[in-house]
Amino acid sequence: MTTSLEPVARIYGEPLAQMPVDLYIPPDALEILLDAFHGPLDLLLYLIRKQNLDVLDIPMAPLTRQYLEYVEVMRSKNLELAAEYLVMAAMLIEIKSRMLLPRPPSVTEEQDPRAELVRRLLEYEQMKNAAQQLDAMPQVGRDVLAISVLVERTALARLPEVQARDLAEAWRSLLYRARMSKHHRVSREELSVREHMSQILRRLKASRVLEFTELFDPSLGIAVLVVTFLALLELARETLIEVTQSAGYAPIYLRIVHVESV
Amino acid sequence: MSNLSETKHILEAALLSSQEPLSLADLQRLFEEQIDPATLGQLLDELGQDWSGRAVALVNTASGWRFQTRAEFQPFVERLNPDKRPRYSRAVMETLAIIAYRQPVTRGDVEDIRGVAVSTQIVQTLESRGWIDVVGHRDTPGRPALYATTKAFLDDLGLLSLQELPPLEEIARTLQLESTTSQAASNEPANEPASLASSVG
Amino acid sequence: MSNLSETKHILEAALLSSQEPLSLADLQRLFEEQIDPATLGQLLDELGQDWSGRAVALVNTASGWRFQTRAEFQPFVERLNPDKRPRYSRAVMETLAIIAYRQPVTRGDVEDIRGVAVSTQIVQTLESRGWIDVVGHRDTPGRPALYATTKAFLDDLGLLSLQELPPLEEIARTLQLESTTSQAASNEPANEPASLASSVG
Repeated sequence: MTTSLEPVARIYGEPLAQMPVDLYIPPDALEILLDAFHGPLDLLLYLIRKQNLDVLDIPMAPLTRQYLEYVEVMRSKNLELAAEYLVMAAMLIEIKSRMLLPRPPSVTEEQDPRAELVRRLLEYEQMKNAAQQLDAMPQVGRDVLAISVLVERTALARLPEVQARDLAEAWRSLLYRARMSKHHRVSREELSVREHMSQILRRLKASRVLEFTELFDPSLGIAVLVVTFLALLELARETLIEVTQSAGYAPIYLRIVHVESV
Repeated sequence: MSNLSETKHILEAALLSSQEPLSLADLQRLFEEQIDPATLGQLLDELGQDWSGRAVALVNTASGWRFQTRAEFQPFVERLNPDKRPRYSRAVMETLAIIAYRQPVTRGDVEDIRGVAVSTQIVQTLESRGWIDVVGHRDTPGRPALYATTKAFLDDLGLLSLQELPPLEEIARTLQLESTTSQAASNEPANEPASLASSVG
Repeated sequence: MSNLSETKHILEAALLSSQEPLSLADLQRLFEEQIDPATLGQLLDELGQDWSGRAVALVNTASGWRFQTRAEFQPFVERLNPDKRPRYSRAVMETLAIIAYRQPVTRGDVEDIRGVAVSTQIVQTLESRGWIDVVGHRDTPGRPALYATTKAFLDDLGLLSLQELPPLEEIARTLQLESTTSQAASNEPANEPASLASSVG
């Protein structure tokens, strides 16, 4: 049985007996932490900010070392490591090695091997901060509520609206279907008769019996008198009403046929 | 509670933002400190008064307090949301047209003209709308009810009398213009609804 | 319009009862008679002032005007309804920020900036909230969808336009520091974090 501690990780082949001090994470919290970092850029920013480093003048060697230590810890814990972390590791090592090469004195910013990394870090940091600011803004549904009070509607459901021309249209389609166009003639007068037929029936329903003269109101004019009379005849012809007279010149009575059985 | 008017504003916001009516117990829960029920009642009264004369009102329903628009506001809302008004089916419209133009008629008459059965539901739709009613019974077997249109029908259609309905001759004429087969229709079969027309004039 | 204060009450009721913000055109439609836009604007201003100092405020967003509770009122609501709406994860908010500030962008663009894959779920979360949508496709292999933020996003954040988003932190710092960077970079000292930290002055 070996007394040596199981190394937490191996870095460049060297066993790492301990977690990096500044990276110490309780083992059971690792998964949470991995979740807390949103990718290699986020982790790098964390390392840079934690040590108060200047993003624009990144010390590549220690940063790379720490980054790799961290990645090794994650791997040793068999955490599923996103491929992006390894790609970033390779990029850091590459930058670091290029930094070691002697450079001409007239080096420009563009030729700094770190330039692309810096650009990406800054852009990511900018968006990360923007996300925090957005998150701090009041959101409808989370921090503020949209007001929408109940609209009181009348108890009656909305009923269909019908216009006179809709009726004409309905009739028209009936005519068309029945091919009644040739022989069916309905005049205004006729309609007026039918209207008065309804009126007489309605009055008889209310009063059961009417005296003939009660039906006529001379003040409405001769046309109405005539139409009422025609309506009366039509009702009698259709046996909708009974017209009775006990003797000549006696009052004429009108009643609905068999109203008592209704 | 430091400030009664602030408390009133909280109550107002809670009632305005809630989807459901809020009971007095609900309203109590808004505040960390216990609020005296008498004070709460008084504040709700005041709030109701603040809103009097406006198009939204604070009302006390069975399940609690809530804000709602007043009934008078409905026409404005409907102008804002012109959702399609419901329509009557063709069967209902044809039945209504037949009753309007041929009244008084029985359901059987309507069926003769339409050529199909007229369901009780169709008649009920028009009766419950108050547009038709039974004005008598025809003295034939079964004593069928005679239907006619009502005054409410004329009122709702904005008509003074049935004579203001579109004249049927015009309808027939427009149809004739369309129908190239009108001559063929002249030798009409016996079971045609036209037989009904012959009873008039 | 018989009465301006009545008109204001109608506007108020419409804005309080509407599910969505109402544009000036919507508000115009409330009234049968044409309402002068200047008058409408003035009434909305007055309405906003009537509501100042209360727990509900009238706000003007990208799609129009709406009433909403003030953020200070939220603790009271949460006492009433303890189940509060969860915050979006950082991944969702970062994706949203990138789309908001860099739109229109593809998912690949977002991934480039964030340095990690952006899951379909993240995009769906924002789409189903109605905050982003596809506004086109980039003419590159695979024709990836281009995302942009919607009006509903602005509405829900109480913004009139994207210009009202919080300004991005100045990148200018980069340029300013670049000269010092190049000097420092040329003679990179020993790889000690401490000494490097000291270079940040």
